Amino acid sequence: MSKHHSIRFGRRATLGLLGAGLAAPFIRPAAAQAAWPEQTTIPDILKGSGEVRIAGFGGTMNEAQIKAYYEPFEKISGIKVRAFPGSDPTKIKAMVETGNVEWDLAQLSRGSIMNLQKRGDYFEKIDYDIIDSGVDPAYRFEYGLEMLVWAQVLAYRKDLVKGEPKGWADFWDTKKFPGERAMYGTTSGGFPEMEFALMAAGVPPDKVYPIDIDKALASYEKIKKDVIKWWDTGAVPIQLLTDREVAMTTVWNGRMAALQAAGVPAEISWSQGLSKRDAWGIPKGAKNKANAMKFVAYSTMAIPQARIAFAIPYGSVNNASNEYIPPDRLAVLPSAPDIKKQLINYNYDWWIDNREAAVSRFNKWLLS
Amino acid sequence: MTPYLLAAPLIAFMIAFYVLPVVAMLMRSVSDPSWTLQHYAALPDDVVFLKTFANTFYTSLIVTLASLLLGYPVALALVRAPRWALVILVLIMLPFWTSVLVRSYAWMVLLGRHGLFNEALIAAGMIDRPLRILNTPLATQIAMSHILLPYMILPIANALRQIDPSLLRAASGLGSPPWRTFLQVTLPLSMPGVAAGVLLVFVLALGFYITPAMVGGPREITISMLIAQRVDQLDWAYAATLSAVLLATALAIIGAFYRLPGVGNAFRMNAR
Amino acid sequence: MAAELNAVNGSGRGASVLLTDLEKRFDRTNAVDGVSLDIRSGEFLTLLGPSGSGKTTTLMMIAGFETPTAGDIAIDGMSVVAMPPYRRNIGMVFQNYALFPHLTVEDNIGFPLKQRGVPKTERTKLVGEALELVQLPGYGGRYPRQLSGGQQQRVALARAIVFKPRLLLMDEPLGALDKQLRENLQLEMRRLHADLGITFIYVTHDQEEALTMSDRIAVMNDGKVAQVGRPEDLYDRPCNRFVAGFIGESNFLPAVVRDLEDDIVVAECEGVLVRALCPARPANGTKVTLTTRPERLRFADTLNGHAPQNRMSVTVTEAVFAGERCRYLLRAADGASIVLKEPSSAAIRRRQVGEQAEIAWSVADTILV
Amino acid sequence: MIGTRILPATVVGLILLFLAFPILVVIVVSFSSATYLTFPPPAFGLKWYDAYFSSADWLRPTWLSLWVAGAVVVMATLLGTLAALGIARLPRAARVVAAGLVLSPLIVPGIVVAIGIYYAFARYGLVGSPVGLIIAHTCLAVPFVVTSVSASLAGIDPRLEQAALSLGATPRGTFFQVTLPLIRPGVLVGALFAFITSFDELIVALFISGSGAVTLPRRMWDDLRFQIDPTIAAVSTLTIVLTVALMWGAHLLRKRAERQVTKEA
Repeated sequence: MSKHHSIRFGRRATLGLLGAGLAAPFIRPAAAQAAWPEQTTIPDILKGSGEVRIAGFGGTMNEAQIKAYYEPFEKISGIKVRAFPGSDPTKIKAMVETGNVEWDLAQLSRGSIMNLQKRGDYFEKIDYDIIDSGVDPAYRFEYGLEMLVWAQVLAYRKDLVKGEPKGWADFWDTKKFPGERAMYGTTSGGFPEMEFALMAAGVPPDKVYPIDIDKALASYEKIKKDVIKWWDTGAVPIQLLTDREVAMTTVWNGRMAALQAAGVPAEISWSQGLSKRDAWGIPKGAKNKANAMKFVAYSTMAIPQARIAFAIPYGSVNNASNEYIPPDRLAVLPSAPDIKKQLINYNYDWWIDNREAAVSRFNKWLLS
Repeated sequence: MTPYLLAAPLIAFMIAFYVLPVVAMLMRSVSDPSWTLQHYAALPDDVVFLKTFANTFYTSLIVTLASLLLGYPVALALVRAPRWALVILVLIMLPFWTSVLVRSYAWMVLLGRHGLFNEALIAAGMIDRPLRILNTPLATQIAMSHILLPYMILPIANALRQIDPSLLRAASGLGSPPWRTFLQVTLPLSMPGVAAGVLLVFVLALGFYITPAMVGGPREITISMLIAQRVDQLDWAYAATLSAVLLATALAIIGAFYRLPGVGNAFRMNAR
Repeated sequence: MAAELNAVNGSGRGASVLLTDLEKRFDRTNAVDGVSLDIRSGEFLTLLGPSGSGKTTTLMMIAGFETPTAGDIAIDGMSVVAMPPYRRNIGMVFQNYALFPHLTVEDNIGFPLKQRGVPKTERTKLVGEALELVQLPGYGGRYPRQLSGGQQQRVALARAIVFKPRLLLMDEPLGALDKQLRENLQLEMRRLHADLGITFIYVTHDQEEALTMSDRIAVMNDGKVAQVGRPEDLYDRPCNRFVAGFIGESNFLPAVVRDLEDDIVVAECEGVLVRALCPARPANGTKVTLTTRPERLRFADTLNGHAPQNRMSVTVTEAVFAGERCRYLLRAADGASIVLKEPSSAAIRRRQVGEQAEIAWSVADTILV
Repeated sequence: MIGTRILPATVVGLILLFLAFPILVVIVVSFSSATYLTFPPPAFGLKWYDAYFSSADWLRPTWLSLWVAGAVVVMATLLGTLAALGIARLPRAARVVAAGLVLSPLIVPGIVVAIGIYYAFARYGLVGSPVGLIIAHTCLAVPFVVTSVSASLAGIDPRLEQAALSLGATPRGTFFQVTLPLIRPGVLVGALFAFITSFDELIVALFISGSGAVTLPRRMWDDLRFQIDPTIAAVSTLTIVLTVALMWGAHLLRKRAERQVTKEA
C-alpha cells in the first residue's frame, strides 16, 4: 500500500515527454473518415531484417503510432517493430549504466536526451545521411531527431470568459478577464512557464530567451493569488476546465479537441504559445542500432509524419507533410502555418543549462 | 536455532531483492559524484527543503488527527455492533480496492466548486456561493484521511476486541455511566491500538505524493514531490539524500513509538 | 531410589516423581531455589504457595516447558531433564483450560490419542468413555466456546487423562470458576484420583483447596519448599511461621523460653507460663514465638471439667457473630492480640466487649516456631 | 436513552458515508455515457464496460495482474508466515532488527525503491519479466503478511501450544494441528493484503515491467495521465464487485459452518 503515496505522477512528464499525453482518443471516428495517405515505396537503404524495439508512451499514443508508422514500416521494410510503453530518461540512464539496453529506440525530448548526454554517453549519434531532406533543420540535433510537434498554450472556457483572450498579458489581466487560473507547476518534474510570465510583463516573444529569472518571478508575483492550481500532468487542466474550476489555464494542446468534441465550451488561444517537440533517441549500445536508424529515417518522412496527425492532433517535423493533410485537420495542428507563426519555439538548450536553477528559484518563490 | 531458520528465507530474500538495491540507491547521497557529505550539509540552509519538510509534517499531523477522530467511532462500532460488522468491514476495505488515482479524481468531482458537495449545500440553502475546497490544503487533508482511515480503524478495532468484556460489565455494574466507562476503561485499554494506528497513518502520510498533487492547494509541495522532481532532473544524489532523511525521520518516529508499552504488540492490521 | 519407592508402594498405575535440588534462575532471581521433593506413586500432592513462590515454575519444569538451571527431575527413576515435553507422557490441565478453540470437544479429547496413532474407531470409543468419566456424555460435537466454564474444565480433564498418563499435572485448574462449582469439581477430582490411581501434582494458592484434596502438601515460599506433609500435619504442626500463617489462621505470641520438659518447652508469655510442643531444644532465655489456632482456644468457663494445661487472662475487645461460629478479639495482659473462635450455640453465652475472661488450650495445640 | 444510541449511530453512519461516497461516485461514473469524468453523469450506459471487455489492451493486463498477484500471494504468505513465526521467537535485539528490516518497505519512498530495484534487477536479469515483478511485489507485500500473522500469533494463548506438547504432539505436529489453524485468520488477511499490494502496485511496475509485461495499474496509468475517461471507473467497479462478492462469500461459508456446529450440538 505504500506505493499509493509514492506513485510518481508526472515522472515522465518531463521535457519532451510531455507530448505523450496528447495521445487522447482524439475523435477516433472522425479520423477514420478521411483516407490516410499511404507510403508505397522507400529507398532500399531503409529496408532490412530482424527487429527494432521501440519505447513510446503506451496507451492511445501507442495505438496511433502503430497505425501511423509501425505497421506500414514492418510491411515495407521487412523489419519487425516491437513496441514498449514507458519510455523514460531515468530508465535509459539505468539501462545504459547496467548494460541491459532493452530498447533500440526511445521517444523522449531533446531536453531529456541532451540532459543525459551532458552527464555521460547515453545515446548514439543520428546518421543524417539517410534522413529525409524535408525534415526542418531546426528539429535536427546530434544525438536525436525531433519527430512530433505539440504546443503548450492558453485555453479558456467561452462561457466564463467574455471576449477572446490573446496572449499572456490577457491571461495576467484578471480585471478584464476575471476568473481563476491554473498553470504548469514544478511538482513532479515540471518546468515553470517563465516564458509566459515574461511575455505577460511585455517582453517580446523573440526576446524571451535567455530567460531573466528575476523578471519572470516578479511577473509571476502579479498573478500568484489567482492561480489556484499549479498542475503537474496534462489531465489536470483538462479536468479543471471541464469542472469549471478555472476560467483560463495553460494546457497541452492534444486533449483539447477531445474536450471540445465532448461538448465542453473550451477554446485554445494559440497566440504566444510554446511549440514543443518529442524526439527519437537511440540508447547507447542498442542491439538493433541500424534498424533503429532506418526507422527514424522512415518515420520522419512526409507521409508517415502526416499519418500520425490523422490519429492525434500533433504536428509534423517534415515540411512536406502538410500537403497530405486535409485543411480542416491541419487547422488544429501546431505545425499548421497559420498556427506555427503564432508560437515561439521552446528553447531546450536554455532549459538544459538552467533547469535546476530555474526550478529551485521557482520553488522558493512559490513557498515564500 | 529454529527461529533463525524460519526467518532466514525471508530475510535473505529481502536482503537480495530489496535491501541491497535500496541501500545502493541511498548510498548515492554520500557517494555521488564522489564521497561527500555536502548534500546533507546543504539541507539546513535549503529553504525549499525546510518549508517542504514542515508542510509534509503538518499535513501528516492533521491527517493523523482527523483519521483518529473519524476512525475511533468506526472501530468501536465494528467491535460493538456485531450485526453490522460485516457491512462496516466491507465499507472500510472498499477503498483499498480502488486505485488511488481513480479516487483522487472522484474527490475532484465531488469537492469542486460546482461539484456535488457544493451543489448540495447550495440546494439546501446552507450557503449562497460555492466554498473553495478543491485545490486547497483542506482537500488534501480530506482525501488523504479517506485513504488512510482503514489503517487507523483496523489496529484500534483490534485493541478494542481484546478488551475483556467483563471489565465493561463490571464498570457499568458499579454504576458508571457509559461515557465514564468509555473514558476510564475503554479508552485507556485501547491506547496500544490507537498508538499503532497513529504511528502507521503518520508514517504513511509522510510519503504521500499523488493526492496532494491532484487535489491540493497551489503551494503544497511534499517531500516526495521534491524527491520526484530531483529524480526527474537526474539529480539522484539529492533525491537519495531526501529519501534518507525521510526514512530516518520515519524510523525515529517508529523507534520513539515502540518504547510506548504495548505498541510493538499492537502493531497489527488484521481485519478480523 | 525412586524405583525402590515405587517397588515399596507396589502400585504400577501412578508414576513416582523425584525432584532433587531443582533450581530455575530467570535473569537474577531464583524462581525455584533448591527444591527437593519425593512424590510417591499414586499420590495426590499439592504445591501450595502465594503467587511468585515458584510452584508453577516447578510444575512447568516437571512438564518440560522450562529447563532447570540446576538439579534433576526423575520420573519413575529416570531423569527426564533432557526429554522434550511431548515424550514425557504426562497429562496436564491448565488454568484457563487451554482447549483448542478450533476443535470440537471430541477432537480435543481425541487429540492426544491421535498423536499416539490410535485408530479412529478406538479413539471414538475412548473419547466416549472419557466423556462419561467427566459426566459430559453427548457433548462431543460442540466447540469449547459453546460450553460453560465448568464444562470446559471437565473436557480439559478428560483430555489430560484419556491417554492414561501415569502422572497428571494441574496448574490452578479451578482458579477461574465460582465457589460452588469449585467445590463440586474438587470432589470430582478426588474421585477421579481414587478411580484412576495415577499420581496427581496439583498447583494452587488456595489453602482450603489444598487441604481438602491432597494426600500431601508442599508449601512453597520464595522458591523453596517451606514444609511438606499431610494436610493435618501442616495444620497442626507448622514448622515455621510462614506455614503457620499461610495455612489457616494463627495467633502469634511472643514468648521467652524458661524451661524444658522432655519434648515440651515452658515459655513465659504475657505474664504466664505456657507449655508448647517443640521439636527443637531452645536454650533458656531464647525469645520465641508461640502459635495457636483460634478455634483451638476456649473460654475456660465453658470447659466442663476437661482441663487443658495452658491458661491466660484476657479482655474481650471485639465480638463478632459469624453464623457457624463467634469470633472474638482478645487482649492479653501485656497487650498482645489474640483471636478466639468459638462454635456458635444457643447454649453458650456470648461475651460482651470489655468483659474479663480466662482462656484455655491444650499443649498439643501450642507450637513454638 | 434513545439519544445515547442514535447519536453515535448517526456519527458512525456519516463517517462510513465519507468512506463509501467516493467509491459510489466511481461506480456511478462507470455507467456514464459521457467521455469525461463528470458527476452526476448526463446519461447512463454500459459503453465503458463494453470498451473494457472488448479490448485486449485491457484484458491482457488484467490477466497478467491477476496471476502476478496470485504468485505474490503464494510467495509473500509463505515467506512472511514462516518469518513471523521465527521473528516472534527471536531474542529481543534480533527481533527488533528483523522486524525493522521486514517493515521497511512501508516507509521507503516508492520511487527510491523502484530505481534501486531497477538497477539491481537489471544486473540479475530480472527486468521486463513477470518473475521480476513477482519478486519485487513480494518484497512490498511481505510487511503486511508479517504484521498480520505476528498479530495473530501474539493473540494465541501460549498454553495452547504447551497443551498440545503435553498431550504428545511433536513441535511439528503442534504447529500444523494447533498453531497454524489458530493463525489462519491472520494468514488469510495477510494474503489478502499481499494480493491488493501487488494488484494495485504501480511505481515499481512502471520501472521493471519494461518488456511488455503491462499490469492493470500501469495500463490505467498510461490512460490516466492525459485523458480521464470512465473506463478506469468501470475497471475499479469490477474490482469492487469482485471483492465484495469474495468477502460476502467467505462470510456466508463461515456462517454456514457455525450453524452446522450449533445444529449438531
